[in-house]
Amino acid sequence: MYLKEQPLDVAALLAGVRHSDGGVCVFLGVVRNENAGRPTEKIEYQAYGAMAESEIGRIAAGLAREWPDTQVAIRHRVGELSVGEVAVAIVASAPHRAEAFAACRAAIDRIKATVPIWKREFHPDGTTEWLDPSAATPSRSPTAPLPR
Amino acid sequence: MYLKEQPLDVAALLAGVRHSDGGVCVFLGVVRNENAGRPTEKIEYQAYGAMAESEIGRIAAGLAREWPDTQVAIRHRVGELSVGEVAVAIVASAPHRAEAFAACRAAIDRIKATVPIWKREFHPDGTTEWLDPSAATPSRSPTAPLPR
Amino acid sequence: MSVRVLYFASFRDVSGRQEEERPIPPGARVADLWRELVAEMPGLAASLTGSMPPAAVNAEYTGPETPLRDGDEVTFLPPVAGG
Amino acid sequence: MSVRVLYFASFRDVSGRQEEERPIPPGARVADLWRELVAEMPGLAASLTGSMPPAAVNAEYTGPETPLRDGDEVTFLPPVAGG
Repeated sequence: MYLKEQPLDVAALLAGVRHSDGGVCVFLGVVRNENAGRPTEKIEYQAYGAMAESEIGRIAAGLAREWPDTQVAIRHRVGELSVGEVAVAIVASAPHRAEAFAACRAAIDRIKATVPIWKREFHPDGTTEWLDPSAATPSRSPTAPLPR
Repeated sequence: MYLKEQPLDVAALLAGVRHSDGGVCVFLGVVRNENAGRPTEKIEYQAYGAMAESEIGRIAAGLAREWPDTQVAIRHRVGELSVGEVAVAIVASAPHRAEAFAACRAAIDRIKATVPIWKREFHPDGTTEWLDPSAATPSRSPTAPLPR
Repeated sequence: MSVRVLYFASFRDVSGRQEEERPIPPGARVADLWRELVAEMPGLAASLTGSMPPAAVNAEYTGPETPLRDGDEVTFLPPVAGG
Repeated sequence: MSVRVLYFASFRDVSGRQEEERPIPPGARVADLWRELVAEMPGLAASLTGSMPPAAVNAEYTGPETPLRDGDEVTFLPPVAGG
Protein backbone atom coordinates (compact mmCIF):
# COMPACT_ATOMS: atom_id res chain seq x y z
CA MET A 1 0.00 0.00 0.00
CA TYR A 2 1.47 3.28 -1.13
CA LEU A 3 -1.27 5.50 0.32
CA LYS A 4 -1.35 6.17 4.03
CA GLU A 5 -3.83 7.96 6.25
CA GLN A 6 -1.32 8.23 9.08
CA PRO A 7 1.89 10.34 9.21
CA LEU A 8 4.57 8.90 6.94
CA ASP A 9 7.40 7.11 8.74
CA VAL A 10 10.52 8.24 6.89
CA ALA A 11 12.83 6.50 9.36
CA ALA A 12 11.13 3.18 8.63
CA LEU A 13 11.67 3.68 4.90
CA LEU A 14 15.34 4.49 5.51
CA ALA A 15 15.67 1.34 7.60
CA GLY A 16 14.74 -0.62 4.48
CA VAL A 17 17.82 0.52 2.54
CA ARG A 18 19.96 -2.45 1.53
CA HIS A 19 23.49 -2.74 2.89
CA SER A 20 24.80 -2.94 -0.65
CA ASP A 21 23.56 0.59 -1.36
CA GLY A 22 25.85 3.55 -0.71
CA GLY A 23 23.79 6.37 -2.19
CA VAL A 24 20.38 7.26 -0.81
CA CYS A 25 18.33 10.08 -2.29
CA VAL A 26 15.18 11.04 -0.44
CA PHE A 27 12.49 13.39 -1.62
CA LEU A 28 9.93 14.74 0.81
CA GLY A 29 7.02 16.84 -0.33
CA VAL A 30 6.07 18.96 2.65
CA VAL A 31 2.97 21.08 3.25
CA ARG A 32 4.01 24.72 2.84
CA ASN A 33 2.61 27.62 4.79
CA GLU A 34 1.75 29.51 1.61
CA ASN A 35 1.22 29.04 -2.10
CA ALA A 36 1.20 31.64 -4.87
CA GLY A 37 1.29 34.37 -2.24
CA ARG A 38 -1.70 33.16 -0.22
CA PRO A 39 -1.28 31.67 3.25
CA THR A 40 -2.20 28.02 3.75
CA GLU A 41 -3.71 26.71 6.94
CA LYS A 42 -3.95 23.05 6.03
CA ILE A 43 -4.21 20.75 3.02
CA GLU A 44 -6.56 17.94 2.11
CA TYR A 45 -5.26 15.23 -0.17
CA GLN A 46 -8.07 13.26 -1.78
CA ALA A 47 -7.27 10.13 -3.78
CA TYR A 48 -9.02 7.76 -6.11
CA GLY A 49 -7.57 5.03 -3.93
CA ALA A 50 -7.65 1.93 -6.11
CA MET A 51 -6.38 3.77 -9.16
CA ALA A 52 -3.71 5.71 -7.24
CA GLU A 53 -2.35 2.45 -5.84
CA SER A 54 -2.14 0.87 -9.26
CA GLU A 55 -0.68 3.99 -10.89
CA ILE A 56 2.06 4.28 -8.28
CA GLY A 57 2.68 0.57 -8.73
CA ARG A 58 3.04 1.11 -12.45
CA ILE A 59 5.48 3.98 -11.84
CA ALA A 60 7.50 1.85 -9.42
CA ALA A 61 7.67 -0.97 -11.96
CA GLY A 62 8.85 1.47 -14.63
CA LEU A 63 11.57 2.81 -12.35
CA ALA A 64 12.71 -0.73 -11.59
CA ARG A 65 13.03 -1.41 -15.31
CA GLU A 66 14.91 1.81 -16.04
CA TRP A 67 17.16 1.70 -12.96
CA PRO A 68 17.47 -2.01 -12.17
CA ASP A 69 20.12 -1.47 -9.47
CA THR A 70 17.99 1.08 -7.64
CA GLN A 71 15.48 0.31 -4.91
CA VAL A 72 12.66 2.84 -4.64
CA ALA A 73 10.15 3.13 -1.81
CA ILE A 74 7.14 5.44 -2.22
CA ARG A 75 4.50 6.58 0.26
CA HIS A 76 1.81 9.21 -0.22
CA ARG A 77 -0.33 10.65 2.51
CA VAL A 78 -4.09 11.19 2.11
CA GLY A 79 -6.51 13.13 4.29
CA GLU A 80 -5.94 16.41 6.09
CA LEU A 81 -2.38 17.57 6.66
CA SER A 82 -1.00 20.48 8.68
CA VAL A 83 1.79 22.80 7.57
CA GLY A 84 5.13 21.01 7.86
CA GLU A 85 3.69 17.51 7.48
CA VAL A 86 5.12 15.17 4.85
CA ALA A 87 2.71 14.58 1.96
CA VAL A 88 4.93 12.30 -0.11
CA ALA A 89 8.11 10.41 0.74
CA ILE A 90 10.38 8.75 -1.79
CA VAL A 91 13.52 6.86 -0.84
CA ALA A 92 15.71 5.79 -3.74
CA SER A 93 18.87 3.87 -2.97
CA ALA A 94 21.53 2.45 -5.22
CA PRO A 95 25.14 1.36 -5.04
CA HIS A 96 26.12 4.83 -6.32
CA ARG A 97 24.49 8.22 -6.10
CA ALA A 98 23.80 9.10 -9.75
CA GLU A 99 21.14 6.43 -10.14
CA ALA A 100 19.63 7.22 -6.75
CA PHE A 101 19.18 10.90 -7.68
CA ALA A 102 17.84 10.12 -11.15
CA ALA A 103 15.31 7.53 -9.98
CA CYS A 104 14.14 9.71 -7.09
CA ARG A 105 13.58 12.71 -9.34
CA ALA A 106 11.79 10.60 -11.95
CA ALA A 107 9.57 9.12 -9.24
CA ILE A 108 8.26 12.43 -7.95
CA ASP A 109 7.89 13.90 -11.45
CA ARG A 110 5.82 10.93 -12.59
CA ILE A 111 3.75 10.80 -9.41
CA LYS A 112 2.81 14.44 -9.83
CA ALA A 113 1.95 13.95 -13.49
CA THR A 114 -0.39 10.98 -13.41
CA VAL A 115 -1.39 9.67 -9.97
CA PRO A 116 -5.05 10.50 -9.24
CA ILE A 117 -4.54 12.49 -6.08
CA TRP A 118 -5.97 15.95 -5.57
CA LYS A 119 -4.96 18.70 -3.20
CA ARG A 120 -7.27 21.21 -1.57
CA GLU A 121 -5.76 24.25 0.09
CA PHE A 122 -7.49 25.72 3.11
CA HIS A 123 -6.78 29.39 3.73
CA PRO A 124 -7.03 31.18 7.08
CA ASP A 125 -9.93 33.29 5.71
CA GLY A 126 -12.04 30.14 5.35
CA THR A 127 -11.84 29.82 1.58
CA THR A 128 -10.57 26.67 -0.08
CA GLU A 129 -9.44 25.73 -3.54
CA TRP A 130 -8.40 22.64 -5.45
CA LEU A 131 -4.90 23.13 -6.75
CA ASP A 132 -4.42 23.00 -10.51
CA PRO A 133 -0.69 22.61 -11.17
CA SER A 134 -1.28 23.15 -14.88
CA ALA A 135 -2.66 26.66 -14.25
CA ALA A 136 -0.27 29.59 -13.91
CA THR A 137 -1.97 30.45 -10.64
CA PRO A 138 -4.21 28.16 -8.62
CA SER A 139 -7.74 27.98 -9.96
CA ARG A 140 -10.08 29.94 -7.76
CA SER A 141 -12.76 27.33 -7.41
CA PRO A 142 -16.20 28.58 -6.53
CA THR A 143 -16.36 26.84 -3.17
CA ALA A 144 -17.85 29.01 -0.49
CA PRO A 145 -16.12 29.53 2.84
CA LEU A 146 -16.66 26.51 5.05
CA PRO A 147 -18.36 26.89 8.41
CA ARG A 148 -15.61 27.18 11.00
CA MET B 1 30.47 22.44 12.78
CA TYR B 2 29.94 20.23 9.75
CA LEU B 3 32.06 17.31 10.98
CA LYS B 4 30.67 14.99 13.62
CA GLU B 5 32.21 12.11 15.53
CA GLN B 6 28.80 10.81 16.62
CA PRO B 7 26.06 9.27 14.43
CA LEU B 8 24.40 11.87 12.24
CA ASP B 9 20.91 12.91 13.31
CA VAL B 10 18.95 13.12 10.07
CA ALA B 11 15.67 13.74 11.88
CA ALA B 12 17.16 16.82 13.55
CA LEU B 13 18.24 18.17 10.15
CA LEU B 14 14.75 17.57 8.78
CA ALA B 15 13.26 19.40 11.76
CA GLY B 16 15.16 22.48 10.58
CA VAL B 17 13.28 22.70 7.27
CA ARG B 18 11.41 26.00 7.00
CA HIS B 19 7.63 25.99 6.75
CA SER B 20 7.87 27.95 3.54
CA ASP B 21 9.67 25.05 1.84
CA GLY B 22 7.65 22.39 0.07
CA GLY B 23 10.43 20.41 -1.59
CA VAL B 24 13.04 18.62 0.48
CA CYS B 25 15.80 16.62 -1.16
CA VAL B 26 18.01 14.58 1.14
CA PHE B 27 21.18 12.77 0.21
CA LEU B 28 22.65 10.18 2.53
CA GLY B 29 25.97 8.55 1.82
CA VAL B 30 25.85 5.20 3.57
CA VAL B 31 28.63 2.71 4.31
CA ARG B 32 28.24 -0.19 1.87
CA ASN B 33 29.03 -3.81 2.63
CA GLU B 34 31.28 -4.07 -0.41
CA ASN B 35 33.22 -1.99 -2.90
CA ALA B 36 34.64 -3.00 -6.27
CA GLY B 37 33.78 -6.61 -5.52
CA ARG B 38 35.55 -6.79 -2.14
CA PRO B 39 33.58 -7.06 1.10
CA THR B 40 33.83 -4.18 3.56
CA GLU B 41 33.78 -4.68 7.29
CA LYS B 42 33.98 -1.06 8.36
CA ILE B 43 35.21 2.33 7.19
CA GLU B 44 37.42 4.96 8.73
CA TYR B 45 36.89 8.56 7.69
CA GLN B 46 39.89 10.72 8.46
CA ALA B 47 39.65 14.49 8.02
CA TYR B 48 41.95 17.48 8.00
CA GLY B 49 39.47 19.00 10.40
CA ALA B 50 40.09 22.74 10.16
CA MET B 51 40.39 22.66 6.39
CA ALA B 52 37.38 20.36 5.92
CA GLU B 53 35.24 22.72 8.00
CA SER B 54 36.29 25.73 5.95
CA GLU B 55 35.93 23.89 2.62
CA ILE B 56 32.42 22.73 3.44
CA GLY B 57 31.65 26.27 4.57
CA ARG B 58 32.90 27.56 1.24
CA ILE B 59 30.74 25.02 -0.61
CA ALA B 60 27.69 25.98 1.47
CA ALA B 61 28.27 29.66 0.72
CA GLY B 62 28.54 28.90 -3.01
CA LEU B 63 25.28 26.94 -2.94
CA ALA B 64 23.56 29.82 -1.15
CA ARG B 65 24.72 32.18 -3.89
CA GLU B 66 23.64 29.90 -6.75
CA TRP B 67 20.33 28.81 -5.18
CA PRO B 68 19.34 31.74 -2.95
CA ASP B 69 15.90 30.28 -2.15
CA THR B 70 17.35 26.96 -1.05
CA GLN B 71 18.42 26.11 2.48
CA VAL B 72 21.16 23.48 2.67
CA ALA B 73 22.32 21.62 5.79
CA ILE B 74 25.45 19.46 5.59
CA ARG B 75 26.95 17.02 8.09
CA HIS B 76 29.87 14.65 7.58
CA ARG B 77 30.85 11.88 9.93
CA VAL B 78 34.46 11.16 10.88
CA GLY B 79 35.98 8.18 12.67
CA GLU B 80 35.08 4.52 12.34
CA LEU B 81 31.72 3.61 10.81
CA SER B 82 29.96 0.28 10.46
CA VAL B 83 28.12 -0.95 7.39
CA GLY B 84 24.79 0.87 7.08
CA GLU B 85 25.88 3.97 9.00
CA VAL B 86 25.42 7.39 7.45
CA ALA B 87 28.72 9.01 6.43
CA VAL B 88 27.31 12.19 4.96
CA ALA B 89 23.88 13.81 5.21
CA ILE B 90 22.68 16.70 3.07
CA VAL B 91 19.25 18.26 3.45
CA ALA B 92 18.33 20.79 0.76
CA SER B 93 14.93 22.45 0.99
CA ALA B 94 13.29 25.02 -1.23
CA PRO B 95 9.82 26.27 -2.05
CA HIS B 96 9.81 23.91 -5.05
CA ARG B 97 11.56 20.66 -5.81
CA ALA B 98 13.77 21.51 -8.80
CA GLU B 99 16.06 23.76 -6.79
CA ALA B 100 16.14 21.34 -3.88
CA PHE B 101 17.31 18.50 -6.12
CA ALA B 102 19.87 20.65 -7.94
CA ALA B 103 21.40 22.12 -4.79
CA CYS B 104 21.51 18.72 -3.06
CA ARG B 105 23.26 17.09 -6.00
CA ALA B 106 25.73 19.94 -6.35
CA ALA B 107 26.48 19.75 -2.62
CA ILE B 108 27.49 16.10 -2.62
CA ASP B 109 29.41 16.39 -5.89
CA ARG B 110 31.44 19.31 -4.55
CA ILE B 111 32.01 17.72 -1.17
CA LYS B 112 33.42 14.62 -2.82
CA ALA B 113 35.63 16.66 -5.12
CA THR B 114 37.43 18.98 -2.73
CA VAL B 115 36.79 18.42 0.99
CA PRO B 116 39.90 16.95 2.66
CA ILE B 117 38.36 13.79 4.02
CA TRP B 118 39.81 10.34 3.39
CA LYS B 119 38.22 6.94 3.57
CA ARG B 120 39.89 3.72 4.61
CA GLU B 121 38.16 0.44 3.90
CA PHE B 122 38.66 -2.45 6.29
CA HIS B 123 38.14 -5.88 4.77
CA PRO B 124 37.20 -9.06 6.66
CA ASP B 125 40.58 -10.57 5.79
CA GLY B 126 42.31 -7.87 7.83
CA THR B 127 43.64 -5.83 4.93
CA THR B 128 42.86 -2.14 4.57
CA GLU B 129 43.14 0.43 1.83
CA TRP B 130 42.64 4.14 1.34
CA LEU B 131 40.05 4.69 -1.32
CA ASP B 132 41.14 6.61 -4.41
CA PRO B 133 37.98 7.66 -6.27
CA SER B 134 40.10 8.85 -9.20
CA ALA B 135 41.44 5.33 -9.76
CA ALA B 136 39.42 2.87 -11.84
CA THR B 137 39.75 0.40 -8.98
CA PRO B 138 40.74 1.25 -5.43
CA SER B 139 44.47 1.60 -4.97
CA ARG B 140 45.85 -1.40 -3.17
CA SER B 141 47.85 0.47 -0.59
CA PRO B 142 50.80 -1.34 0.91
CA THR B 143 49.40 -1.41 4.43
CA ALA B 144 49.84 -4.74 6.14
CA PRO B 145 46.96 -6.51 7.84
CA LEU B 146 46.22 -4.90 11.18
CA PRO B 147 46.45 -6.91 14.37
CA ARG B 148 42.94 -8.08 15.18
CA MET C 1 -27.00 -1.22 -19.05
CA SER C 2 -25.36 1.15 -16.59
CA VAL C 3 -22.03 2.38 -15.33
CA ARG C 4 -20.89 3.73 -12.00
CA VAL C 5 -19.44 7.24 -12.21
CA LEU C 6 -17.03 8.46 -9.53
CA TYR C 7 -16.46 12.17 -8.84
CA PHE C 8 -13.36 13.60 -7.20
CA ALA C 9 -12.10 16.98 -6.05
CA SER C 10 -13.62 19.94 -7.92
CA PHE C 11 -15.86 17.59 -9.93
CA ARG C 12 -17.26 16.29 -6.66
CA ASP C 13 -17.95 19.85 -5.56
CA VAL C 14 -19.65 20.72 -8.85
CA SER C 15 -21.74 17.56 -9.07
CA GLY C 16 -22.55 17.43 -5.39
CA ARG C 17 -22.00 13.68 -5.32
CA GLN C 18 -19.23 11.15 -4.79
CA GLU C 19 -20.64 8.55 -7.17
CA GLU C 20 -23.76 7.50 -9.03
CA GLU C 21 -25.18 4.78 -11.21
CA ARG C 22 -25.92 6.00 -14.69
CA PRO C 23 -27.82 4.16 -17.44
CA ILE C 24 -26.02 4.22 -20.78
CA PRO C 25 -27.26 3.30 -24.25
CA PRO C 26 -25.64 0.32 -26.00
CA GLY C 27 -22.50 1.37 -27.90
CA ALA C 28 -21.85 4.41 -25.70
CA ARG C 29 -18.24 5.47 -25.45
CA VAL C 30 -16.36 7.41 -22.79
CA ALA C 31 -16.70 10.70 -24.69
CA ASP C 32 -20.47 10.21 -25.03
CA LEU C 33 -20.80 9.92 -21.26
CA TRP C 34 -18.70 13.05 -20.75
CA ARG C 35 -20.91 15.05 -23.13
CA GLU C 36 -23.98 13.86 -21.26
CA LEU C 37 -22.52 14.86 -17.89
CA VAL C 38 -21.47 18.31 -19.12
CA ALA C 39 -24.92 18.89 -20.62
CA GLU C 40 -26.40 18.34 -17.17
CA MET C 41 -23.59 19.99 -15.18
CA PRO C 42 -21.86 22.64 -17.29
CA GLY C 43 -19.63 23.51 -14.31
CA LEU C 44 -17.65 20.32 -14.94
CA ALA C 45 -16.14 21.88 -18.05
CA ALA C 46 -15.51 25.28 -16.44
CA SER C 47 -11.76 25.10 -15.94
CA LEU C 48 -11.08 22.65 -18.75
CA THR C 49 -8.38 23.31 -21.32
CA GLY C 50 -9.07 20.41 -23.73
CA SER C 51 -12.38 19.00 -24.88
CA MET C 52 -12.45 16.27 -22.23
CA PRO C 53 -10.44 15.71 -19.06
CA PRO C 54 -8.38 12.53 -18.64
CA ALA C 55 -10.67 9.57 -18.03
CA ALA C 56 -10.32 6.21 -16.35
CA VAL C 57 -12.38 3.06 -16.75
CA ASN C 58 -12.05 0.51 -13.98
CA ALA C 59 -9.19 2.48 -12.43
CA GLU C 60 -7.05 2.65 -15.58
CA TYR C 61 -6.45 5.64 -17.82
CA THR C 62 -8.24 5.26 -21.12
CA GLY C 63 -9.16 7.31 -24.16
CA PRO C 64 -12.39 9.01 -25.25
CA GLU C 65 -13.23 6.31 -27.81
CA THR C 66 -13.23 3.42 -25.35
CA PRO C 67 -16.60 1.63 -25.43
CA LEU C 68 -18.38 1.34 -22.10
CA ARG C 69 -19.61 -1.98 -20.77
CA ASP C 70 -22.26 -2.73 -18.21
CA GLY C 71 -20.92 -2.31 -14.70
CA ASP C 72 -17.85 -0.26 -15.65
CA GLU C 73 -16.49 2.18 -13.09
CA VAL C 74 -15.89 5.46 -14.92
CA THR C 75 -14.05 8.53 -13.67
CA PHE C 76 -13.19 11.86 -15.23
CA LEU C 77 -10.15 13.39 -13.56
CA PRO C 78 -9.76 17.05 -12.72
CA PRO C 79 -6.10 18.15 -12.83
CA VAL C 80 -4.18 15.85 -10.49
CA ALA C 81 -1.97 17.44 -7.84
CA GLY C 82 -0.28 14.74 -5.83
CA GLY C 83 3.18 15.07 -4.35
CA MET D 1 62.68 29.34 9.24
CA SER D 2 60.45 26.32 9.44
CA VAL D 3 57.02 25.02 8.51
CA ARG D 4 54.74 22.42 10.06
CA VAL D 5 53.88 19.59 7.66
CA LEU D 6 50.72 17.54 8.24
CA TYR D 7 50.29 14.03 6.82
CA PHE D 8 46.95 12.35 6.19
CA ALA D 9 45.68 8.99 5.02
CA SER D 10 48.12 7.08 2.78
CA PHE D 11 50.74 9.83 3.20
CA ARG D 12 50.54 9.31 6.95
CA ASP D 13 51.09 5.57 6.43
CA VAL D 14 54.04 6.17 4.10
CA SER D 15 55.72 8.81 6.26
CA GLY D 16 54.95 7.11 9.53
CA ARG D 17 54.04 10.45 11.11
CA GLN D 18 51.06 12.73 11.59
CA GLU D 19 53.04 15.95 11.49
CA GLU D 20 56.52 17.39 11.77
CA GLU D 21 58.43 20.65 11.90
CA ARG D 22 60.65 21.10 8.89
CA PRO D 23 63.31 23.77 8.36
CA ILE D 24 63.05 25.48 4.98
CA PRO D 25 65.48 27.75 3.17
CA PRO D 26 64.45 31.37 2.51
CA GLY D 27 62.48 31.65 -0.73
CA ALA D 28 61.29 28.05 -0.68
CA ARG D 29 58.01 27.40 -2.44
CA VAL D 30 55.41 24.67 -1.99
CA ALA D 31 56.81 22.64 -4.88
CA ASP D 32 60.32 22.79 -3.41
CA LEU D 33 59.08 21.27 -0.17
CA TRP D 34 57.27 18.52 -2.07
CA ARG D 35 60.44 17.62 -3.98
CA GLU D 36 62.35 17.44 -0.72
CA LEU D 37 59.75 15.17 0.87
CA VAL D 38 59.65 12.83 -2.11
CA ALA D 39 63.43 12.63 -2.17
CA GLU D 40 63.31 11.37 1.41
CA MET D 41 60.09 9.31 1.07
CA PRO D 42 59.65 8.15 -2.53
CA GLY D 43 56.53 6.24 -1.49
CA LEU D 44 54.67 9.56 -1.29
CA ALA D 45 54.74 9.79 -5.09
CA ALA D 46 53.85 6.12 -5.66
CA SER D 47 50.21 6.46 -6.71
CA LEU D 48 50.52 9.97 -8.07
CA THR D 49 49.18 10.90 -11.48
CA GLY D 50 50.48 14.49 -11.74
CA SER D 51 53.78 15.91 -10.64
CA MET D 52 52.51 17.07 -7.26
CA PRO D 53 49.35 16.32 -5.31
CA PRO D 54 46.98 19.15 -4.34
CA ALA D 55 48.52 21.21 -1.56
CA ALA D 56 47.17 23.43 1.19
CA VAL D 57 48.90 26.16 3.15
CA ASN D 58 47.22 27.15 6.41
CA ALA D 59 44.18 25.01 5.56
CA GLU D 60 43.53 26.56 2.15
CA TYR D 61 44.20 25.04 -1.25
CA THR D 62 47.13 26.69 -2.96
CA GLY D 63 49.42 26.19 -5.95
CA PRO D 64 52.97 24.87 -6.28
CA GLU D 65 54.49 28.32 -6.70
CA THR D 66 53.19 29.72 -3.42
CA PRO D 67 56.12 30.96 -1.29
CA LEU D 68 56.36 29.46 2.18
CA ARG D 69 56.59 31.63 5.26
CA ASP D 70 57.90 30.82 8.70
CA GLY D 71 55.28 28.98 10.73
CA ASP D 72 53.07 27.96 7.80
CA GLU D 73 51.04 24.77 8.13
CA VAL D 74 51.57 22.82 4.92
CA THR D 75 49.70 19.73 3.74
CA PHE D 76 49.89 17.64 0.61
CA LEU D 77 46.62 15.83 -0.01
CA PRO D 78 46.26 12.27 -1.21
CA PRO D 79 43.09 11.76 -3.29
CA VAL D 80 40.16 12.91 -1.17
CA ALA D 81 37.25 10.52 -0.72
CA GLY D 82 34.61 12.16 1.44
CA GLY D 83 30.91 11.57 1.07
